[in-house]
Amino acid sequence: MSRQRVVNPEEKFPTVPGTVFLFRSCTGSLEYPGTENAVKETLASLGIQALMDPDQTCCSGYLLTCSAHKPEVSLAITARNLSLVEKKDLDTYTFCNGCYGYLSELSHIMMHNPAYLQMANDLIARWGYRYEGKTRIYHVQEMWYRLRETIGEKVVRPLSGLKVGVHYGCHYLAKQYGILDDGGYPTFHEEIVEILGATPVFYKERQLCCGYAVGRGFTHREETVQPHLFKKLTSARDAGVELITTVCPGCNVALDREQPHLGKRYGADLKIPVIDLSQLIALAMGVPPQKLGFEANTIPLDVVLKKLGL
Amino acid sequence: MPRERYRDRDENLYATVDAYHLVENLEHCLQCGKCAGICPVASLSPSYNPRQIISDVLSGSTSRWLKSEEIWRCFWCAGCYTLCPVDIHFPLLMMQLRYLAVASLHGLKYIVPFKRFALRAREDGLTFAPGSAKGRERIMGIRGGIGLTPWPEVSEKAREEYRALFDMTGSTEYLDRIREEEDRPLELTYLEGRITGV
Amino acid sequence: MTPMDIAYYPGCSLHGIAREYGRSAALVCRRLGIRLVEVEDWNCCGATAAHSLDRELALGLNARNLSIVNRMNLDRVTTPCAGCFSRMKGCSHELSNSKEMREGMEKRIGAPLAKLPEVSHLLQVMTESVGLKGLADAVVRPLKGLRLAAYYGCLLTRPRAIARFDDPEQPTSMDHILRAMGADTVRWSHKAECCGGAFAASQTDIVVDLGGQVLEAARQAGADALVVACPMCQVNLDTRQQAIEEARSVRYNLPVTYFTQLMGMAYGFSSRQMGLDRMLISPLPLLRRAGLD
Amino acid sequence: MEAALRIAQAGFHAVLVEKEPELGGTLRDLHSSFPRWENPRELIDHRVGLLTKSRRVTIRTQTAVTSSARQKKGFRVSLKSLRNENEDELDVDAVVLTTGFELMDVSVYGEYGYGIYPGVMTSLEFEGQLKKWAQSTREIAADAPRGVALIQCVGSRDRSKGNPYCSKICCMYTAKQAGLVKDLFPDTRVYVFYMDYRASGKEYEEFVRQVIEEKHVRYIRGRPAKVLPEDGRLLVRAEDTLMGIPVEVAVDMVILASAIVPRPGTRLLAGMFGARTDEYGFIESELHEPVRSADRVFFAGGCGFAIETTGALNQGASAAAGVIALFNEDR
Amino acid sequence: MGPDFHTTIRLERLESPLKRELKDLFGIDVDTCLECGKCSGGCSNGHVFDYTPRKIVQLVKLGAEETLMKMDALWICLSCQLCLDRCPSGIDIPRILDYLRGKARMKRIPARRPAIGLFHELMIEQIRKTGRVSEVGLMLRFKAATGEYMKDAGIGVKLFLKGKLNPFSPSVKNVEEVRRLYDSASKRTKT
Repeated sequence: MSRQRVVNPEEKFPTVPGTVFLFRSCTGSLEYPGTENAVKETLASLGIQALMDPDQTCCSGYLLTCSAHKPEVSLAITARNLSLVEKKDLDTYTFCNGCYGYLSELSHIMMHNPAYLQMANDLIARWGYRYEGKTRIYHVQEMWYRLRETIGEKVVRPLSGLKVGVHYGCHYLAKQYGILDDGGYPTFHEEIVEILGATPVFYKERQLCCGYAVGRGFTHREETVQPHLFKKLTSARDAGVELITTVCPGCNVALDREQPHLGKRYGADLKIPVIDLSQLIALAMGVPPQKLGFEANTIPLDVVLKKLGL
Repeated sequence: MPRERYRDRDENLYATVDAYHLVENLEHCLQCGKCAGICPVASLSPSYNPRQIISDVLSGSTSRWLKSEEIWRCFWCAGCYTLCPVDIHFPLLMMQLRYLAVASLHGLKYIVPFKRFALRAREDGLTFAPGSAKGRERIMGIRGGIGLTPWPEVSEKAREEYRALFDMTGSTEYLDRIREEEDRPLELTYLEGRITGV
Repeated sequence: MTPMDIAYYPGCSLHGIAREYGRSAALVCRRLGIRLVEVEDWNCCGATAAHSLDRELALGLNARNLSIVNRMNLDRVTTPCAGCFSRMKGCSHELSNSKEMREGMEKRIGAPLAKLPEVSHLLQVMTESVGLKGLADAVVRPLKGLRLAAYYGCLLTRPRAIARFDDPEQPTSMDHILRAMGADTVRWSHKAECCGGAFAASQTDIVVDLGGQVLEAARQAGADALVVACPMCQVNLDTRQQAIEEARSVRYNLPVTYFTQLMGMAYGFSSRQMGLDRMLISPLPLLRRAGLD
Repeated sequence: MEAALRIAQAGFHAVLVEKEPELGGTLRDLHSSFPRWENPRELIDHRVGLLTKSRRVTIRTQTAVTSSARQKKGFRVSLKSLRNENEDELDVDAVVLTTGFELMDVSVYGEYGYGIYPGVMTSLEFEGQLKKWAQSTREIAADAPRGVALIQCVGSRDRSKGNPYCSKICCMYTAKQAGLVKDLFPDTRVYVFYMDYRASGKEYEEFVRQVIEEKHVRYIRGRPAKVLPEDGRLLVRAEDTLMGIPVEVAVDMVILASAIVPRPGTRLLAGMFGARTDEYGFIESELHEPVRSADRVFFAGGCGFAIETTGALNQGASAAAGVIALFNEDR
Repeated sequence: MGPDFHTTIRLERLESPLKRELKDLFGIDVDTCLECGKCSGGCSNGHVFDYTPRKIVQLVKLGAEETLMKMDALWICLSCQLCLDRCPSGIDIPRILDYLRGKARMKRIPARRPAIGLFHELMIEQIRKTGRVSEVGLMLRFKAATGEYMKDAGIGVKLFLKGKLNPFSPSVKNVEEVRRLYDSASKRTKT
């Protein structure tokens, strides 16, 4: 094997950057704006400055994977967005597995297929953009794990007794090389959860996909998506999970929004709140819940917050 | 129906499918079935089977997957890719299979729902921005409440260029050409796994 | 030649749709000094239906026939129908292999089955009892100029463990006989493939598919006619040929005759005697061209 | 051992250097052998008996080779006792390298949960378990598993996380282990997940068929994708590729037929004697010289590639033959 | 409420007596299957089977009895014996299917191909009545039951003109002997 699959965070981040480019996620900024804010708050309190750019657009990966358009446009858009970051000479930090997956996949394609890079650059040249592949693409969760000690020290509101089931989301682990943990059996989220004082729960289907399934929720909701989610969520419920964390607002949509419907269809009472890992961290680091936009959730967090005395 | 003949099969099918050269190592497939074992869709509808689809592409047979309902079930969770012992990037194959299906007007009904999103995104530079004023207000309410700009800052420049890229790469045209009424019927074409009553 | 007596089990279709087969067989055998003694009051072998739905019944039906042969003190029974042959021989095979099965069956039909007559198909009698030389010697009008495809079908030679006759994949006995008659036989691929006869009436699409493959293979091998040793095959390929031609939009016009009929022609019988005028796809033009009628 | 024995039998002197306190290598850990269900112990005892009797063989256990210098004919080898750090030197005319193989660390296969779920073990650990079961009499019924799944090709034929090569012997020892479980606990359900079973050897195919047909081990064609805990047991998820359907089976033990890899020490040792090793660290043979890797350097057994007992014996013997021929030339 | 979707097959729950029955009754051991697929490659009708012979043997191994009794292949198998004759392990697949058909019939599981099932039934019924089969009688009854009078009428006429149709084929005199076989053989299968 030429390429290393799993790298430890210290290898990956020999030094912690002072400033990062924060790549806006449509879902994370519209469906669950709390995510965006939680990430900003956490980065700030870790002393990392987060830059965003109004010129950045959607990564357009979602539309690609549900065949709503062809790769050309996504390649061009990726090149355009990343070239913005390269102008600033920063690395790209996403807070959505989707953005992470698509950006790294598409940039990988361009880096390994000069023709595509050429095509993309030709398209965006007219506005003076040029993508060279300098900016590296990270997911903020990698930074959380890199700085887990610091986060541990900054925990002012330990989440003692809270039973948390994590959800990794496929599109981080599916990037097979240079990631923080083995796609076969990842555990680094659980470690973070433990650092926050909560109790991680290894529920049976913890590695099952979220069922957001690039839009199958619109096309195959009855046949596959709902049964699939039912399988996953009941296994979490049966294991006593009180709260599910994700690192992808897309996963959040699927796991959170669908629960009432599953309840109706299967007569099961599923009321497991689903939030972003960043929101959980922010919470433990003392960010007031009002700043984390939980009102965007379908399944309210009241129970959890009460349990934490908030 | 006549027996499937190898000589009737398309030797170059794999090349045709992988038009974008995104899955260069399909021939490495060992037919080990690890993909189907992890596949969440296969576990629910066994007639969907990545291994089967790969072998059909390699053996040059379009007969089963092209008109099949199955290829539209993939979740794109990439579990197959994560576990594949030879790193076959099946999702990227699936993407291209769907393009061929669409080219032969199969499965349009599975794209139409996203046409709306795509055209909206083309305007906003953002996907999933609700069209309705009410939806937008709700979001602005929440964002404002937690100290974010009421609406994600997407500059006019960004939106124009995003739109321009849509048009220049032919995406807009591609979307216009997708009309539900032209959709051709699909069927579950993989007999494998239809085990009943066990 | 000293006449040899062999119990003869015609099978149902030889009283109906395949009478010419029976008649030609009888005439040819008499010419060869074989006396076919019809099994008294025989019953149907049960065909595909019986063994498909009720195994014991299938065994019983054949056991009865075999016991009758015993009663006639004949040690050998022959049948011109591949289907009956396979059922009968299969039954005797099972009875002789399982004691309790045999005893149960003896109770049921009230007759001893310890010693069973040898079951052989008419082809077998010709090749093994008379011998090719004997067959050739009786020829008075060699079938010069006929290019024939000998079609054995599935049940004549299969399964090898039971049929114990000829090669299951590349049978040759009929080819030898026909060559002994002076005809020319083609090498072809579908000698022993299935024509779908079992579903001749109930599932015609399958018959058209499988029968079509057989006819196509025969045509490609350049045969003028098919020669069969089973009423099911004959009826199937003869009566369904039109449907097959429509389905494949190919004109085959391949007569399907019984091997005994052509032997009869070689032995100087008339085409009427051999009932060759009774086939749907008439072989007569072909015979005339070859100056045989 | 084989090589030393044959060389001694031919009238030459052999020094047998073994790192471990006992001779026998991996064979010592095995409970039974294929294709004849023999007890490997007997083979070892037989050979060791002959070796200790022989006046021409010096056995140096718990001893390591620290360095070696090539001389005109042969080597000057420095040895070090692992018992008491004592060092000494030794002049030899030829060497036979027999460092054996080891199993790949399969914890990279998170999906199989090795090192995470106690029920998951490697085939070698399982041999130990089988020994334990076979020796203990009554109480085994207590820890008799209800179901056992054996997974072939873990780390073999895997360019992604493992090795591209086929480890050659796993098919056979997996069948052996499956059969042994059935012998011990006839009621236990035993499943073998395979891609192919490669039984090319005298009596090998018959051996596997016997395990399937007479011992009733269920062979399922498909490489498992995941092992999950399920109410105290292990759930194996796979596809039955012959039916094209995903299947699951709950078992109590999962045995991973880990890939055969060279011992890390092999490359080092080979280097000392100027022997070449391949990209994986197995000893490379010279052209047309299946058991010779350099002038006066021979090798036998698992250090060359995965090999079964009989094969190792053959190589040992032919290495000995090479050495003997060489010595006769030297005279 | 339980899930209403396909749940993955659990091997350990899939045991059925079928495997044992086949071994005890006919000495057929499906474990000897080498999974080579020779049976299916040559199968006369395999290209229209929902489960090819190889898969049928697999299903027996799995113990998926219900699937076997409901499958299409059970009825469109021609019993041409090709698979058996070619099987390197001599597995009598036609016999397995015969057995399953009988079992399905006992369990009143309707034939996936009603026409074929019906034809078989009519045939053995006629044998019960007369001891023999008369094509004419059988075909008439079959047409009456399926209502497809016109189907094959043309062929019928042709055959009649050729004098191939014999409405009065003789029946077994001692037909009682034959009937007794039915009673004793198949009380269980009386319908």
